[in-house]
Amino acid sequence: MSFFPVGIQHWLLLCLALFSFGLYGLLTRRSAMGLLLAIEIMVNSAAVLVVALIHLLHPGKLDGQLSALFFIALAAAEVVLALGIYVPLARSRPSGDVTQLNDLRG
Amino acid sequence: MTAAPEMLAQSGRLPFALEALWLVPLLPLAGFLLGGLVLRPLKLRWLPQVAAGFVLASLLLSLAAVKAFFGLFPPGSEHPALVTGAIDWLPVLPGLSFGLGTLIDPVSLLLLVVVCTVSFLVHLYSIGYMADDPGKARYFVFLNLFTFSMLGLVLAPNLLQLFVCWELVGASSFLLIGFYFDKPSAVSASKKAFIVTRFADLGLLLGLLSLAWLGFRLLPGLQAAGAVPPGLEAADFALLNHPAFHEAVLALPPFVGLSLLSLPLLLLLMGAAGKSAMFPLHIWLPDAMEGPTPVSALIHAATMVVAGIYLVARLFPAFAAAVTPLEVAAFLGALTCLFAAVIACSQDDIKRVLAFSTLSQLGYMLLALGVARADHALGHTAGLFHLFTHAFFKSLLFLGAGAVIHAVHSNDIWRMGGLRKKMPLTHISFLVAVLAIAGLPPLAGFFSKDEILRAALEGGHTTVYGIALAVAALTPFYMARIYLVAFGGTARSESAKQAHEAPAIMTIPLLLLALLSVCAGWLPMAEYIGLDHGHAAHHGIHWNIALPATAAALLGLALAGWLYTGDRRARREALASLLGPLGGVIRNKFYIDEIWLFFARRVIFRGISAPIAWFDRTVVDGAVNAVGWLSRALGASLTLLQSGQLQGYASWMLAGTMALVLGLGMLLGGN
Amino acid sequence: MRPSDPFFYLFALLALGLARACVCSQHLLRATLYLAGVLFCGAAFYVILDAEFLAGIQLLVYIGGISVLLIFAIMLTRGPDLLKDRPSPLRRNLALALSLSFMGLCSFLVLRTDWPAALPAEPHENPVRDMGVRLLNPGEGGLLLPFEVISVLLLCVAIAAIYLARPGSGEERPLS
Amino acid sequence: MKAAWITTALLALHSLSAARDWTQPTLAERAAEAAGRSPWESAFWIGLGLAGTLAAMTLLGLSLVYAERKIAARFQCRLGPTRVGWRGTLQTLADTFKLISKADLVPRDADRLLFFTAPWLVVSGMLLALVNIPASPLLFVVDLNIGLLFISAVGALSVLGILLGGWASNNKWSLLGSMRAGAQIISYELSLTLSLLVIVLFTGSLSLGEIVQSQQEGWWLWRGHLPAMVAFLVFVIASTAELNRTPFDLAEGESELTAGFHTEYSGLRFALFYLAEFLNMFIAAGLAATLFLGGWMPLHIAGLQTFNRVMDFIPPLVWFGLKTGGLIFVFMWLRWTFPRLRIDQLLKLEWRFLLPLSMVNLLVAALVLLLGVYGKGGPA
Repeated sequence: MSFFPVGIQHWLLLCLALFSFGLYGLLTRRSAMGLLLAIEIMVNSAAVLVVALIHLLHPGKLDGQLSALFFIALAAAEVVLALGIYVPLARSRPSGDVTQLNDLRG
Repeated sequence: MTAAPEMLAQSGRLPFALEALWLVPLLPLAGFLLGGLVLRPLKLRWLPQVAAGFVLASLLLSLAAVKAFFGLFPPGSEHPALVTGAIDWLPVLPGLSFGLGTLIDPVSLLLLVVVCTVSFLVHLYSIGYMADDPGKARYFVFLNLFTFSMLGLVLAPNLLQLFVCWELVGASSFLLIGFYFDKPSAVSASKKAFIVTRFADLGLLLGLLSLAWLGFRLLPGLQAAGAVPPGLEAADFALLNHPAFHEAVLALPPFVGLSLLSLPLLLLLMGAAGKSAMFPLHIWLPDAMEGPTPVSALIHAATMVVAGIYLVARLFPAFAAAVTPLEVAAFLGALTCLFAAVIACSQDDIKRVLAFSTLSQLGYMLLALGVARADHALGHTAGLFHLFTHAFFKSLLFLGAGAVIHAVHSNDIWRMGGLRKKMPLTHISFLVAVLAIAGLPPLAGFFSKDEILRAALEGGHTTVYGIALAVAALTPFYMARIYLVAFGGTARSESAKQAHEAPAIMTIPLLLLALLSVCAGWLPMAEYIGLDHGHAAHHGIHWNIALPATAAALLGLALAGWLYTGDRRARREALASLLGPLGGVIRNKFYIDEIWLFFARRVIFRGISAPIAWFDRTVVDGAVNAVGWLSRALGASLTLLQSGQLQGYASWMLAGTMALVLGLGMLLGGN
Repeated sequence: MRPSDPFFYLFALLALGLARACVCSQHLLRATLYLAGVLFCGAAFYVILDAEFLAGIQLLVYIGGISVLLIFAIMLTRGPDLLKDRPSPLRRNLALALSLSFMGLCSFLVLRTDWPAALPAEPHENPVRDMGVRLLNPGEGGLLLPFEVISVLLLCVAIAAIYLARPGSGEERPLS
Repeated sequence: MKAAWITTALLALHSLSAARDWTQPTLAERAAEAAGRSPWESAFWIGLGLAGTLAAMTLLGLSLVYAERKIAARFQCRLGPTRVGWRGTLQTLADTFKLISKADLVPRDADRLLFFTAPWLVVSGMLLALVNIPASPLLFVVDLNIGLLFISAVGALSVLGILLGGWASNNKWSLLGSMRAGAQIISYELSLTLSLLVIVLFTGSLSLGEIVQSQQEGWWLWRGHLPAMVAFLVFVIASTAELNRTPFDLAEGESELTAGFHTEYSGLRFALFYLAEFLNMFIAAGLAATLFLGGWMPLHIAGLQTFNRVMDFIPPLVWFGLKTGGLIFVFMWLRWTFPRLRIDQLLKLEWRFLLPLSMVNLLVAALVLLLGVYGKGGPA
């Protein structure tokens, strides 16, 4: 695999790397907001991946862009809901630390 | 059964009253739902009137149906059985389904009229009787439920609908017997009635299942041979009563010495005996008198208890084809009728006397059915005729007793007396009923009893005839006894002295019933119900039957007059000493209750139930508990995984996904 | 080499650097800024992939909407202890191992797959218009149903968010 | 290279000429076209675009600040700046030098990274928007096919900048100011976008070049009937709010919050915020002119042939300048005339009035489009 021209594998690796960074953030962050940021990176990388794959495998086909549109809408919905949960949670708890939120421990 | 009525039914050109007969049971159901779900929660005071109104609508509709039916098929001619309003209710298998609908034939119409009339009059009477009761609303709601169930039972075109309504009737009877649920005796009486009838219903269920099974297996063959009309279902009465079906069943090899037709019918008879309180399953009926008196009049005299008789009458062609069950029925009927009449002579509780009298009369009816045969079906007509007339005078007796109890606040006839003057209307109607049940001409009881005796004699059942004649003497005796003690003489208690006539809402039903008790016997019943028209067509008084019967009745009356007019304590004690220990046995109702109790305690509880319970508690529960313990232990060890840490879960999920990918790759890929 | 290829590497490096900064920064607000940078790079990727409309939407929704919302939320709820979000070394190493192995596994799969050649291009005179037509087309290949579903979802989310964040839903009764 | 210079001079002249030729390529297109021939020419066109934009930015900043001061003064029966330059025209330039030479203060506990980034974020957002505004067929840097969407999108960068700047200042007035500004901008963004959508609906395109060309037959303000007029009104109100200008200037109400989110800023960074504010106003006015008033199209009235010919002689750049200037004057007029709203009134106005209005308006516009009743009569 060479640097040029940029092909499917380059895009896939880029998105994978971004996703893995998000994953790392998801696993390390203690604050709920930080988690949300990491998740946003992951969702975004997935959306880019879909667009890139469709674009490179079938140029001009709009399905990739359309699904990315839905991704974006879903991500927006998810963030709004997450914040809707997070804001009252942060008000009722001393901190937004997710490691302290273990009420569901068995 | 000719093709014409079926075509009539299919073309939908039947009169409205017959087409819409399904409304008859559904109206009380509507009353039940409306009352129970709307009016009672809202505490509306006119609930009883509404309940009675629904039943009145049913009554009018069923009278219209009778008129329409006999307008189409005049009395004396062939009477087909129509089924209207049929819907497919329970499709079990291809070829096995059960429908709902209304069966219209003379027998069901007779029961329809009886149930609606008595139910309506009881509703009316109850408005006065229950006026001050706090549970009035509940009472009327249950009463409507009962009426619905009974009408559904009567109109059932197949065994399954009959069974469902049969159980509903039992349930509403249970509810009404236990109406005064703060009274321990009422509660235990309701439980007793329910358990005993349930026990008998087991027989009914088994009979139903075996008949339906036979029907299911034989129906395709019969239909292929063109022996039965198309469109029949496995449990339809039209099939079960069809001669081709009987032939096919009787062709099967017998089981334990009984034909495959007799066996299920005997089981059905067991159910019928339970519901109609035949010996030895009669023990619940006297106790059921714990319910309000109008309930006793409606359920435990006129309608529900005749369900057993109705069942036998409904399946009479099948019974007649099998013969053995009819012999059993005749024996059972004769035994019960004599046995109950004897006990009735010794009881002091007015309602109990009436209850045993009911038993005795039910036995009479069963006896009548039992002596009938396919070629000599007079007993069938006679039994139903007696059912018809008995419904009126027995409910009249109960309602009259209710009025008396209402006035005196006691059931004991020895605390009454002298009510003749204080309650004139009640007295007149009660007297009419006593004479009617005694079988004096020209009252209703005379004609129906006459028919029964004739059926027994002409059928060649001399023993049965003898017993019936004896009972014909006993019945007037104990009825006159309670009449004389309660109404004659002088008041024997404070409350009896202050007794006064019941309000008009209660006396009007009494008078109406009295009228019916007089007139009901004048119907040429054979022309309406008779199965063999050539034989029983001549209606009238048969002197060879009527004279001995009337003589027996007069004898009973005279004996009662001799013993109970004025102060006749000495004569009674002399008679008691003459009877010796037998008197005690009779007084204690032949110890049947005690025998049952012994049987239940010693045999069932100790011998069967206790080991089963032990097995259940140790082995079955132990296994279940072990499973529970195991899964709890497993769960407890697994909860360690559930840390409540979001990221912990995420890590596990990720690791799991990767393991899956790797595993699948190794499994599938290889290259 | 296509003219867009250098831009790919430029923005890829930028995006990775910003993503790393975003997940490692101890400072949440800065992390949000970095996130906005990553998302901006995402928009650039879309432009490189001939999806200008998507790039615009990305900017509008992610940077104009989501980032601003996140910043608001952080500002509204800043707890003193979490301004510095410093995970323990164990946690860091574990996460690193997991995400690295994930990345390794997936990269391995990506590299050993024979990716098919591109199919002939479908020309579009006006891709935005075509997308709009696809979105509102109930017939074959149309996405009207998902579009409606996502509209309803967004409506539900809006209502839910208002309900959850309503004054009095969090303060008076703690969630525990 | 020489040829390029000559072309530039000709172009400058040409842009002032009266030719109505909208087949002229934009600067970006010229660059792309030249890329095949010689990279240098391409680089020249790109450089020209960048330099032109920056120059325009500076020039606009200077002149708009001057205009604001003069107009404010006139509204308040004063003279405004008079000393520096002719009638005080160079006053802003002098002020700029003063600002640049001032001490650059950073609060002690400020988040320095965010503090330094914020103004640049705001200005870069403005810059990105500015290149999309078609000032004349020739002075049009880039005609994106998602132009309108792009302008709304990069507007978000300035919100981000304002929020971060307010927060990074570590000052409660700044924080409050930035929160207010953020809330306000996000809220009004909704009705602003919805009013833009009306024109998108009519044109069927997001490209600003196409939008201008579509108004050959008549300005959308007239051709779009009632929905376009309502949209125009909503656009003006909402962009006033977006600009944080009176009567919606709660975010920097000096009597309440000192100076809002840029209280702690000084020197060059303050100048950037200040510049961005005026640029933003220009962009809003330019956008309104482009969308509703025909952009650089001359004013035509149907049937008056002679009048139309005369109008054609006025160069497109002048038309654009006149329309934009008029709208800018309206913004300034509003600012110095109306009192400030309360925060609840502000939010109520948006959520209870403007937003439903614009939603209904969009539906009405769709109806108008479906019935095909637009496009008749009015000035063209």
